[in-house]
Amino acid sequence: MGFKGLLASTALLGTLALSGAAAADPVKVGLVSTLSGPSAVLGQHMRDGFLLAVKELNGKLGGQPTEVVVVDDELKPDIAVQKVKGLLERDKVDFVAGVVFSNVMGAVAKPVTANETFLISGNAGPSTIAGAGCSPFFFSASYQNDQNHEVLGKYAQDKGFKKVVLIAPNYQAGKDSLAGFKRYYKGEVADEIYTQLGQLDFSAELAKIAAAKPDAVFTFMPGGMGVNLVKQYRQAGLADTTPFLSAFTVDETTLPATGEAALGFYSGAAWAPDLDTPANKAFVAAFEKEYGYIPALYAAQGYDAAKLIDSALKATGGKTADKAAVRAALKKADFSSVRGNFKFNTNQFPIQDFYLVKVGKRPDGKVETMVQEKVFSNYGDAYAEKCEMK
Amino acid sequence: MRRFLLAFVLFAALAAVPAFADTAMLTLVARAMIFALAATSLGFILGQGGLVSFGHAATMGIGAYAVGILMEEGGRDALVSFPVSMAAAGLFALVTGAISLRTRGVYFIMITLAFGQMAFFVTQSLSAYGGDDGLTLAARSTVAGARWLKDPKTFHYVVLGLLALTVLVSTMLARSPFGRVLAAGRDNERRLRALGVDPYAYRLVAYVIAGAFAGLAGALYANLTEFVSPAYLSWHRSAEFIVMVVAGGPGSALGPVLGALGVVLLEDGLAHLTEHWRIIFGPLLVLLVLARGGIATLLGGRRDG
Amino acid sequence: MSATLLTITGLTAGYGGTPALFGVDLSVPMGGALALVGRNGMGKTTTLRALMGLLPPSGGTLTFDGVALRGLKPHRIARLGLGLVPEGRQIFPTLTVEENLVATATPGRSGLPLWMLERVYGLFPRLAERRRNYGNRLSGGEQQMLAIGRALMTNPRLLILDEATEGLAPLIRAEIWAVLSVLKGEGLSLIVVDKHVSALAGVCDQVAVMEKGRVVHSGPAADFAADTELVGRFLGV
Amino acid sequence: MAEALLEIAGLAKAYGALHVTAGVDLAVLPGEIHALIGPNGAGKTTLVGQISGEVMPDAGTIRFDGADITRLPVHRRARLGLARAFQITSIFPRFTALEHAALAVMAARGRTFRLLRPASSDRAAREEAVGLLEEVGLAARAGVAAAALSHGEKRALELAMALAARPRLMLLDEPMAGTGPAESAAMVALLTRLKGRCAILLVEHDMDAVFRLADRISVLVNGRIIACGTPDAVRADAAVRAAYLGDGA
Amino acid sequence: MTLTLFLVQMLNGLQLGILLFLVAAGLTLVFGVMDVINLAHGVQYMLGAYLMVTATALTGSFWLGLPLALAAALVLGLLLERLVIRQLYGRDHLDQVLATFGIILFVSEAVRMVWGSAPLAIPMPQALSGSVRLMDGLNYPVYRLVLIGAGLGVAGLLYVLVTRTRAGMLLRAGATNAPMVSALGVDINALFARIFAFGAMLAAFAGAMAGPILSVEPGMGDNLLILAFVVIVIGGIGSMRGAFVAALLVGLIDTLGRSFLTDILKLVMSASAASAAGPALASMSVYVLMAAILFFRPRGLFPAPA
Repeated sequence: MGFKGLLASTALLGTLALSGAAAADPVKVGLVSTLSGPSAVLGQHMRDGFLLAVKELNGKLGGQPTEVVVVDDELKPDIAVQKVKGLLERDKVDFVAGVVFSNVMGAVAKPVTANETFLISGNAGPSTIAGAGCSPFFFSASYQNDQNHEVLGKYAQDKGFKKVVLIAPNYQAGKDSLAGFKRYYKGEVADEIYTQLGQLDFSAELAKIAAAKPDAVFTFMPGGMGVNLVKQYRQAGLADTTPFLSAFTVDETTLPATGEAALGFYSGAAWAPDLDTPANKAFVAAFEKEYGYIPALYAAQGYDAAKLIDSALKATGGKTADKAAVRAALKKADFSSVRGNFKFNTNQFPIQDFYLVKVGKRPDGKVETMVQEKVFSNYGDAYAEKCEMK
Repeated sequence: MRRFLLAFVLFAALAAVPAFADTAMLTLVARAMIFALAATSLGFILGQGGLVSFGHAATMGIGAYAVGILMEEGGRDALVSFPVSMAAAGLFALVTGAISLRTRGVYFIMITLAFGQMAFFVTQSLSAYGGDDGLTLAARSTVAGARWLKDPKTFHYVVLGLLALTVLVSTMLARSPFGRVLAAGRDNERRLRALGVDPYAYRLVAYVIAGAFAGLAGALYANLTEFVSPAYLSWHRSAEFIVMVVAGGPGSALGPVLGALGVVLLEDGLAHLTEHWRIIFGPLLVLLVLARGGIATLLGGRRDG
Repeated sequence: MSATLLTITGLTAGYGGTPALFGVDLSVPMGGALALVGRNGMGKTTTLRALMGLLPPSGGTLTFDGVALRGLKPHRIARLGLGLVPEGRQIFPTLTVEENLVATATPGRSGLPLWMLERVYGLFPRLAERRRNYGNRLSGGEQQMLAIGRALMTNPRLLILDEATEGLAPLIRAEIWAVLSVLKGEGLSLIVVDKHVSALAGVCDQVAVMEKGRVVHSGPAADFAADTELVGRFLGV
Repeated sequence: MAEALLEIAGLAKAYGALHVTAGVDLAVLPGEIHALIGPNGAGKTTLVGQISGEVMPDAGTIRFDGADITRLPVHRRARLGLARAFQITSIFPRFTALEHAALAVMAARGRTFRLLRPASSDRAAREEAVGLLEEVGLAARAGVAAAALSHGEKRALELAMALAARPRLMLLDEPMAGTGPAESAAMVALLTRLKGRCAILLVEHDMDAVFRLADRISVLVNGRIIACGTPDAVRADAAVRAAYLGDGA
Repeated sequence: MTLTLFLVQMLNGLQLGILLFLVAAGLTLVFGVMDVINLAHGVQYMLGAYLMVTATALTGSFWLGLPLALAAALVLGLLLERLVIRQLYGRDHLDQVLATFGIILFVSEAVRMVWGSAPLAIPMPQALSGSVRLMDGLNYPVYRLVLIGAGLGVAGLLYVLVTRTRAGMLLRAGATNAPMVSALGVDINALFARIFAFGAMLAAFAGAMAGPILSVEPGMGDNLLILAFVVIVIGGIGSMRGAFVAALLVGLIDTLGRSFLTDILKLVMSASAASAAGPALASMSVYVLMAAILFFRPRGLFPAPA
């Protein structure tokens, strides 16, 4: 037996033993977010929003000392499952919160809810979980994926646009997005363009749009792709002729990069930094003070997710063992959401208001999305009736 | 002999893991072992045949999708789905290998990447099976109707057993006349041809075998995560496999195993230390190269030596 | 010929731990020409590689015009004024004839007449005819001329030729020997590795015979060439 | 020359303006040792490459045992009985001489497509390999790693590997290059012993060995055969003397 | 599908091809001449863009920022060569893959720590912010035309450099026989260091020039690196001419595939099937192209001379 071989083997065992060490007592929340790779900025907003709420509550949720274990899902579903299992088995968390992307949610929802641990979504709201796949342990502090797209579809329909071009990345969320738009828009769809995920340059697509001469363009182009599309749309001169309707494309994660190129572009959301509620004013001010940048949707939802957990634990007196009690308390949604109107539907997704927002300039010169008009009031999603929970 | 003892100690250590590990730890180790299985199959063609496949994740992903799609269509049993996974991945390797093996060196690396990317985009467009969002498995596969794989410890031992089998097969292949021809083609193809042997068929068979075992790794991985996703086929994953194999030392049967275990466990350990773990892990890889040779070369000789 | 240009004493070197040279002693006077002979595999090329720094010596001293060569990188050694015409010619195949000549050319500091393109073309008119041809499209003789011209363009004080006439047609061989005589006449020092003893004796003053990594005989080249018994012992079958 | 084993007609190969072989005609009779000599750069290496199949000719034909093999790949020619010995052996530097020979035997007998049985368990191949090593005088060195063999021993091992195919024609490319006088003599003795077992096309610089071994000699200069005949005839040929033996080397 | 649209799309393809060429040129220099597989070339592209962000912010000018960013990239390239790459000459390709993969991880993470993970922007230079009307409703930014021009300029410069200058001769000579070059008195290590740094600067130039039209974000070099490898492999490793032709080919195939493949498929299959298959096929068109080319020409379009 070589000495080095022995050394390697014991070192391996040592690693295993060390990382297998057990943990302590207080309320534990696992926060799953995307913190590396090109989309990390979304996860950063969500994490910062969540942690801000915990900080404002003096590090306590429901009056209990709280430990937040932040994990990076790397936007890889298998890595996410791995890390979530760590949260459940090793850290023995009472709640899992967060999750930016639907494909990650698709992978982690089952292990979390099957473990009878509450999963509070800070963003992703796939239709399966809103519908037939709903779970008593799943709560959404955000929205159902289709809703923001429906806002734009409704707006385009109301506004009387006769002909639109739709453009989205060629993946499930992109297809769902266009389907959501078309649920309310009944005019002519001149072209549906699917682009490659992660595409950098849209000149070819912009040329097609210009050739089609639509009344408006609707797009779902998250992250850096959206930044590129917005800038190039402006550069191609289309911004002056054709309204740009979008979801998850122009928001406070991308506006620092697009800057004034996005001025006048539309989006649909349940929240904007200038939304006029007392809770929101306080939140945005505190967030900007703490982190030095303007919060996006994801930050607001992360913030609300923490507040939701806080409200439920207050109701149970800080106890987490009685799952039925916690669930009942969560369902009440007894907290003041930065979004104002907020209550849970039967599928435990929110019923809330949705707005058309438009990129504008603040008095201090920074750009942000601003509420333009309310498109839906007390709006629930289309999948709730497929959910068998009552 | 020394290598045999090293293998014994390594597998004994892995066999002892369930005695003290929690489920999360078991999941981590199972993932490491499944990657080790895939890395071993890549290590075989890379070390023995000099064939650097940059599309290995695709064969593994196809194996995973075979399990996922079968389950969606009602085929739950591992006795059916695992062989189908291996066959599907092997078939993919056969078709793409037959074309790729016309090229050499970096051209081979890139053409295998091309086929890997094609498979990736195909899975991404499989709308019926979740497309880019991936496909959640209803449950883990049954074995002859029994729900063995559901238990993390049983699953651990199944993976461990299949990993041991893979290492054994790879070692036997390396020592067989077949393996020698493969290695001869790697070191001196001209001389081999003059002996009357065209290495093409040998390479293709090796490529298919490696693909089939990667498919097996994929089948296991689908069961571990109870989820399949196009991300399993991405070129990033293929690059990770190459890193594991090269870090561990492609020349020996245990090198890729050590490389995979080392990379997965180290990544996990560093990630617990800091969110910016890559800033440590990157230079470690550079140092590993500068310090010459992989872990296994430090520990013992090369397989064909 | 009093001053010594190159002195090698006790040179040892080897490949991968296997020694190939066991204490080689050589010297070339200023303006002198040394013939280095011996059978295949006796260490002639290895000696030249060690001299040029292409193979790090494991022991001994090498002094060129008062500068110790050991530990210097090949390009530093070459810049001191050592011009190599390597075994197998090693023409750059993707460069044209003219580019081969120009690419590594250095202006002369040797005190000897300056080598420029025109002068090389004057020496080897065949090269001028083929100046636009790529290196891998030349015949063996042309390649050999190019290799010599390329080394001359670095304006060396010592020209080292390793098997520069091997495998060439007799006429071309004769042309190369004639060129070497001219070069020597101009005061250029030479080390010539070759098998053609009588031709060597026409150009070189001294001879050193290598056997199994050592110099086993040295003396005036003409005397050696005339001694058939010696030639037979060291070079014959 | 109807009964020639190897028959080459009008073989040519050019790289750009450089005509390496320019219409080579050559015939090797069964069982003879046929030496091919010529100065470096005369085109010997290219010709050997063309015969073995590594270099495809621009024009001309190669017939082996009556069959046209001009376009056959290397391994197919090897299977027909055209074996080639290289200048340097060691497919695996750490494999022993015996293992090298055994691989050659297994390759020749088509027993290499065995996936899971250790190569060392093929008894028949092993015995045959031992016999081959005895034949070339390497029996005592069977267990030595190929990299540790002396230069001459490596050449002998090359011969053993070539013989494993039971060839009808062996292409020997400079077997004496870089060997000492004793090793040279041993190689000459070995080749003398092999005489008659198969035809040998011997490419060699060592004139002494060539004139001692060869039944016939062909002289290649500037891509053409300028003379072909018995050693005495070639020695007496004026053109050969002028072109090749000129300088009294 | 009008002729105008087709021509506009050709122009778009040309522009993508030019961008690819700028990245691939450095890669093929380093690979072809030094025989080093440098996976870190993609992060050098990214670094160029980030350096440009800082340089334009510091100087307040695109034109002052560009040379500053390029100089910084050059220095970082020299540093990287001295610290790591120099140790990799003559090593196994896989060692190079492993080490440069480590560099990718390090640089990407360092960039994220320094500049944050949010996408950033480089303001477009005022003088080039205009546009040309190419077809009804579509303006083509002058900047993109300048980018095409700059790329063609660099290609021309490289051509002259490689074929006409002594540095280019040494580069070609070093690619085939480095020891001989050094035995003729040229410091081959210094030559290699300069080539590497120059390659790094070319990549940085591509990143800096792409900044005003693309977002500057972590990981922006990953996919481009793979495409650049596709380009040099299609072109034939070490061939600058091959890299140029292949870059334009890849740019055109990719752009035309994205633009017209779905419409073409609609001619032969149902609209829904076409819109499902079209984008997927368009995404893989570049890879299909590479596989096809390597099938018929296993060493690329312009294989290096033997």
